[in-house]
Amino acid sequence: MKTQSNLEKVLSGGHLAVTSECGPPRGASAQTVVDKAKYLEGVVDAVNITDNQTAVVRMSSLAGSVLVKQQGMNPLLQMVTRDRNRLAMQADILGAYALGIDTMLCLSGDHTKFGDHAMAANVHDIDSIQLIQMVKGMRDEGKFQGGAEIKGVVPKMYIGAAANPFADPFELRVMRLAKKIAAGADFIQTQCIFNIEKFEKWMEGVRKMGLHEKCYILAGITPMKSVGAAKYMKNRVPGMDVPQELVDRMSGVAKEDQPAEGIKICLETMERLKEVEGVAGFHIMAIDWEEKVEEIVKQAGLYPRPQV
Amino acid sequence: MEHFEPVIVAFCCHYCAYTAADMAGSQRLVYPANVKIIRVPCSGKVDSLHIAKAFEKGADGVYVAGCLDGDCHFKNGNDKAARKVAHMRGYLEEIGIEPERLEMVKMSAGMGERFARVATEMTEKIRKLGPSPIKAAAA
Amino acid sequence: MITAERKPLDEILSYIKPFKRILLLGCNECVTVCAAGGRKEVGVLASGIQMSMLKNGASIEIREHTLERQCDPEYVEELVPIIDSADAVLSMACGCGVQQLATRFKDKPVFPAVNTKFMGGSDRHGVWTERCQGCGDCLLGVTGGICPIAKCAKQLMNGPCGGSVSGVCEIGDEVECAWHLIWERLKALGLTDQYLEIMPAKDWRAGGGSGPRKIVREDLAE
Amino acid sequence: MVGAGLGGIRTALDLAEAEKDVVLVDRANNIGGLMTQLDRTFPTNNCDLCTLAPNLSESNRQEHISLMAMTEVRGVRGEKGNFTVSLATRPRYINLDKCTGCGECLKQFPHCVTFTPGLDHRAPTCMRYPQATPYAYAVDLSKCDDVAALVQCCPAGAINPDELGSTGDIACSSIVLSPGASLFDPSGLDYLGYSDNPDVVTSLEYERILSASGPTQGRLLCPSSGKQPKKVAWIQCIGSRGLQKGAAPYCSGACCMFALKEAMVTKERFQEDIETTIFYMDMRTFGKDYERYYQRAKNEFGVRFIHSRPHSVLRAPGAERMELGYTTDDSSRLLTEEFDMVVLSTGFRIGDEVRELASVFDLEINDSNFPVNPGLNQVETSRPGIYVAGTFQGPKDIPETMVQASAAACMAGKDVTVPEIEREREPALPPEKNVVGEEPRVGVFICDCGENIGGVIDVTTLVERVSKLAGVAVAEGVGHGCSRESMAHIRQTIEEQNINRVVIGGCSPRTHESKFQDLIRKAGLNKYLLEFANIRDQVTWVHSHQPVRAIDKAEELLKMAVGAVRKSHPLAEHSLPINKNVLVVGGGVAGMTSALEIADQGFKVYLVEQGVRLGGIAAQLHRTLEGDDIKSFVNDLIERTRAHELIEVITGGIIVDHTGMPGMFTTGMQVGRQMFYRRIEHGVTILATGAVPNRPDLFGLGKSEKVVTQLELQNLIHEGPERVQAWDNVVMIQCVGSRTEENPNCSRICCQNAVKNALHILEVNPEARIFVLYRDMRTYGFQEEYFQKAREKGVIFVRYHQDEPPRVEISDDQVAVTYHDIILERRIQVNADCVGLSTGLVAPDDSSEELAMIFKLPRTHDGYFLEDHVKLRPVDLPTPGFFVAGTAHAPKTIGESLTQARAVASRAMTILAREAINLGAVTAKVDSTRCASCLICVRACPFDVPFINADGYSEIDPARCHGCGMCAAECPAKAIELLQFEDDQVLAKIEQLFAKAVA
Repeated sequence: MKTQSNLEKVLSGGHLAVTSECGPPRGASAQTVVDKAKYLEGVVDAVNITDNQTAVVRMSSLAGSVLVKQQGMNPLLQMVTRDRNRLAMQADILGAYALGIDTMLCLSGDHTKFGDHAMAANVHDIDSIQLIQMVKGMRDEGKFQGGAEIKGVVPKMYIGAAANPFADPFELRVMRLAKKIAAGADFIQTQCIFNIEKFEKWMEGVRKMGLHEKCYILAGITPMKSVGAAKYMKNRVPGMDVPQELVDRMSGVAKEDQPAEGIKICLETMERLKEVEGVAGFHIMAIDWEEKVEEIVKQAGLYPRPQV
Repeated sequence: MEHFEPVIVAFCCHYCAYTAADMAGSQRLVYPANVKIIRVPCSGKVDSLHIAKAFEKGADGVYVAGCLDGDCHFKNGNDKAARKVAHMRGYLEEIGIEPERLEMVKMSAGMGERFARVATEMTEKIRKLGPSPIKAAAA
Repeated sequence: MITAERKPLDEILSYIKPFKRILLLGCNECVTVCAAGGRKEVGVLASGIQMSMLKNGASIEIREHTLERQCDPEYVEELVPIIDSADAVLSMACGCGVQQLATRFKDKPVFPAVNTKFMGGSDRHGVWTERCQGCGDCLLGVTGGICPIAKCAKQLMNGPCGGSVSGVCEIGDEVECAWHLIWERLKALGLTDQYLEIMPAKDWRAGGGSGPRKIVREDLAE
Repeated sequence: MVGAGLGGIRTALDLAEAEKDVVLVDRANNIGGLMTQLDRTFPTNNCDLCTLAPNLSESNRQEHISLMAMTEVRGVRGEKGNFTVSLATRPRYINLDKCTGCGECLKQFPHCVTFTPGLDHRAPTCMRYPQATPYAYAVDLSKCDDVAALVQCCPAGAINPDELGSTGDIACSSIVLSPGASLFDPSGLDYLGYSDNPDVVTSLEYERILSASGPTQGRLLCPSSGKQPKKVAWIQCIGSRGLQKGAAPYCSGACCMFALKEAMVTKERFQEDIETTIFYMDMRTFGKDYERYYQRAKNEFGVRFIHSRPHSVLRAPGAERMELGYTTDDSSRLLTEEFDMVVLSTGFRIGDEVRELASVFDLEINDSNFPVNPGLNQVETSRPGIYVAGTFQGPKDIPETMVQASAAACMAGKDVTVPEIEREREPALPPEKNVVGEEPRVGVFICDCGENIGGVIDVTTLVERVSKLAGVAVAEGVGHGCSRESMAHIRQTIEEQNINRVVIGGCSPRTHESKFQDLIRKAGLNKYLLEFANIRDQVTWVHSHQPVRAIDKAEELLKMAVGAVRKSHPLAEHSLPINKNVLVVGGGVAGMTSALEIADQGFKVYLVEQGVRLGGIAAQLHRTLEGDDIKSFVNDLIERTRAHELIEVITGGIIVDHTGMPGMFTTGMQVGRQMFYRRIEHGVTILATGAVPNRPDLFGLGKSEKVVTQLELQNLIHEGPERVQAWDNVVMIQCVGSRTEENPNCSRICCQNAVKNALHILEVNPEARIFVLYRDMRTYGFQEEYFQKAREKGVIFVRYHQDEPPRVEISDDQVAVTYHDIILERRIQVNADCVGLSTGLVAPDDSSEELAMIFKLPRTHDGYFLEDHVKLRPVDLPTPGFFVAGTAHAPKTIGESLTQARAVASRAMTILAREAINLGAVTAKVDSTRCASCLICVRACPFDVPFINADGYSEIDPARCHGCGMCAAECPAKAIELLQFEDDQVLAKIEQLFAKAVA
């Protein structure tokens, strides 16, 4: 075992892992975090705490993670390279580990253009792959990125990275995963999967390079609340691939039945993905619909979560 | 100003608009005397600087008149002129001069009637707008 | 070359408000090439300033002049005979030129009339795009001749983010995904293996991270 | 030159520019012919006259052309080289020297005054020499009941009711006839209802309805209801192809394109609001790129095509729409469809007046009253020294008219053998005074133009006001400034008062600038020290209701002109000395003919042929459709070319490089097997590089000796008649490798080739059954009569669709052709003894591509050289000094190639006759000390003229600059000035306009 991370234990134990996420509030209320996290208690193996998601200012992911940790749950600290330079990020990693956080996800982050501070500088001192490298260097070599040695306790982070099989150029997507793994990613959370065929095609490439044996791949899942949400994801979110059939299927049912249909689609997707070699678990992103995660996990037969 | 007679400069291309003006003449089409023509070989020859200077010196209105779309004798001078006019309208607004005081119009050589109509409409429009802010301040 | 764009007229006017006589100074280098600060723009701006003054019943004396290059001291020296005919200088050169003037004429107020934008080139008539950020440590040799620092909105050095769709960057359809271009180019050149190499975190010191940069050619510098 | 339509003008101008004197005679009041009535012309759908106008050299025109309008030919005596022609001129009752075209008489006596400066909304004004030539009215005294009042109304005193007209003889060396054809009158065809149904119009009438200056001011309205039609039908071949009562036997050649253009322009303007349908027999879009035009009409514009000849156009009493009855190929059922307007595509006819003209000249005419030409030279007639061009020679469209007009000029010019009588030239121009550095002394001369100006403003007051302006030395009123007396006075004033800048306050510089430029030049001033203030067209004509404001505006315009002229400076017109040698590339019939025509006029010609033999494709041909013997013709041509002392034939020569400017080119070539490099200096380049027979891999070509091309078939007929005699069945397939997706154009020659070979086969073997499988039979002009003859002789013509082509199956020595018979609606198989494929011509891809690169000439998408203007300058290439002849331009017959070769010779003569080329002075000029080499001018120029030179600065070649000034307007360094329109001149106008009145 590289770390003390619960997620690592679940994955290395051969279980299908389940993670989900919790977006911190746009205010300083600890209770909001706690309330949201409660929905996920006992349902997932780790809770992603997003880092100024979509470039909108929120409570810091480090603080959010600590609040979740205080609830006895396993936070998964997200960190984007957009907002801080390598000094700040390393400082936060040390702090996070000191506060009991042992799992993180390394991202480059959405461009500030999309957020509430479009005028802010995009720092990008390093990119996500370099962040992975940096976290791994801290953990495995006990060194800061600048080369100096870490004094005393070394942060042993279980390192995650993101992958989007649906972005272009498609042929580069497997190679980019390989690069992330080479940089030190232990597990991967993918972009929401709606186009299963394309995902399977990507996994084929992943298996061809043997990447599924070098790291754990958690398939991203998002239940659609309504046909509007489906259309929004299809047309507005860059790098999201929602096939027209799904939009049609959603619009084919009455408005009040759409949430149920969304969950149904989500479960069907999970069933199919379980069959895909190399899928090591699920990352359920129920945006503003955290209360449904439990139902999904249960109906997907992934409950109860293993105690490791 | 009790009786305001605007002064309007019309940059007219030789091949179409200037010829249309001659046509208006030979058909004795009446239009206001406020419009003064400066002949250029092509509307694409009109320089942003010439437009600026016309306003600076006291023009109440300026228009550039070129050939109809696709009919420029020099291929695309009228399109270039239209872009320049659009650009200069933005600049006039920045300065604090109503952009409507500057126009791009297109006509063929035979459109004497259109020439007269444009001259009349432009004069009426500028008359309603009143003297250019530059002239107004000097008065 | 360096590109620039004229500042809003109001900002320019706010700088020169206290002065009666202005030297409006163009530059015949980059800013001429990008149609921001050559003789023509000097004339158009002078006219615009004058109009702004006349509109308020005032007027201003503007002397128009254009130097071959404002960023070199010898050219700037040309101004010595005329500099005192003006109370202030309004420069249409890039920041380099403005600073050269300020350095040479210590007691003369100098103001910029343009915003210096970026190092780039023209794509076509009337369109200029950014090509280089002067990072001081050129990595074009391994990115197929396309710069991810200048052309990727996130300056990613190891490939496209998840927002790249059909060759277009997530920030908008006007912007091409730099990494898409790099990848296509590497493929065309048969250099796709290069992509798999992880590019390590960049040393930004060469790019100005440690203060103003300087080049000294010891064989030339006295 | 009899007939001053477009073709006649071209002939006259060509001759005048070649320093030959021309008497241009026309029956009409003004010149221009039919084209002035057209709205727009195909294939550009633009009005194109203004493209032609700037190329006319005014001085040559004045010096060499005497125009006699309203004049008819009464008789002709003598022979080639020495004719005497009797002319009769009707009285105009207007003195041309005095008439200013003011229009007062028209206003007061509209019924008896005629003046039609082109009916079109653009043609009159685009015809800049000037709006109408002569720019004068004519009076019809028979309609006038108060002659005295009419005479009184003319402010210029130009009306003279006592004029008697005149008759007289002129001597000339040669005569060119281009009186034009008329259009068929469909009134007699009851079933079309033309005479009693107002919504049935001819194509020319439809053109007038579309035109902005037409009866409806350009609004497309049904004559009956005044409503915009929703459905318009065109019916083709009205009065042509022997299809109706009284119809001519020939094809009129231009109507298919005319209808296409009208339908397209209609669709362009009204799009979905209107439906256009063309009923046709064969779409004959055989001209250069015409097939693509047809495809555009069909595919892009949605024009509907129905292969049918409607049998009736009826309107039930009270019905809003007309009912058109027709049948289609695939059904024998009678169909009817409703239309709002029906346009009859009426063809060309020789009118009675023109037929009389032919008899006056004692020309032999054919059954259709067109002059007979004795051999392959289309512009020759039965009478030596008399030439024809245009639709009088045969039905044709504008480009072919222009080609023939130039060819006729070539022939006519050669006959001018009489040593030129020393012209009473005006005394040589005085040297130009050096005005640089002198204080401007401006002379302002203000016309009253009779009442035109003087009737609205007081010229004396204006003169007084203007005389106070800075720099004005003299200001005077000059009455009619352009009258002889006033011109003399102005000249004298300039000389005596030491005037160094001139302002004319009068009419439009568009019409009068060159006249006054010449005047001040004669007074010793540079032409460009002149400004015009157009106080007539822009002031008195349009502000007559506000005389006070009018005089103020006139003063302002004069102030602006004075301000600008003070900044003017002498400009040099660019001119280049001309090297009088000619390079002809290509030794086929076109190249040899051009070479001979030019060499016969005394110029050295280098004829470069890349192969080893002269003769081109024609050397493989035997006879023309009309029966002329090509073999002996070509042999004779080769012999004469080889023997000519001024022609140097270079065979085995491959052009490798080329530099220079028009009038002084240098071309390098490698010659012979040794590839010896040789350089030739020349002033004119003629491309006659030809086309090559196409050999597509279709219908089993090359797989059986029974499947041959038409070219091979022709050889078989002439060289192996015994084989032909054994044939039972012959199948010909048209459009093989032409009109396809890969090669969309029509090869033009194949239909008549098939007809020719079919007739020749029948001569040898009258029993042979011949099937011609075709898509559209394009036997245009008189070829139609041979098509008719072939049908009469039993040749079976079967139409096939492009998407259902015939099939050729080869087994052992059997060849079977299967085709779908549209009318019988079944498949038919023929065992053919010979299959003749009409494979047409294609551009020689590699060599023409290379030449295009070396000479920097554009080509069409299918590789033919692209002329400067497809309509009006069909043999001039875009680079001045370059011309194209023969099939290098597009596929064509031998006769047509020869005509083009002569046209090229004529165009070349216009350059060779001069000592230098004048390029004018209005060009852009770069100040290299200011240039930032930014490339903005390079990118802005619509003609790709500026370039960054070896010194690193922009350079603009005045010889190529068109003078638009776009570069000057965009130059960010203010390094470019457009001469005569310089910034300080424009700014001076602005300054002066707003300058406070002098206290």
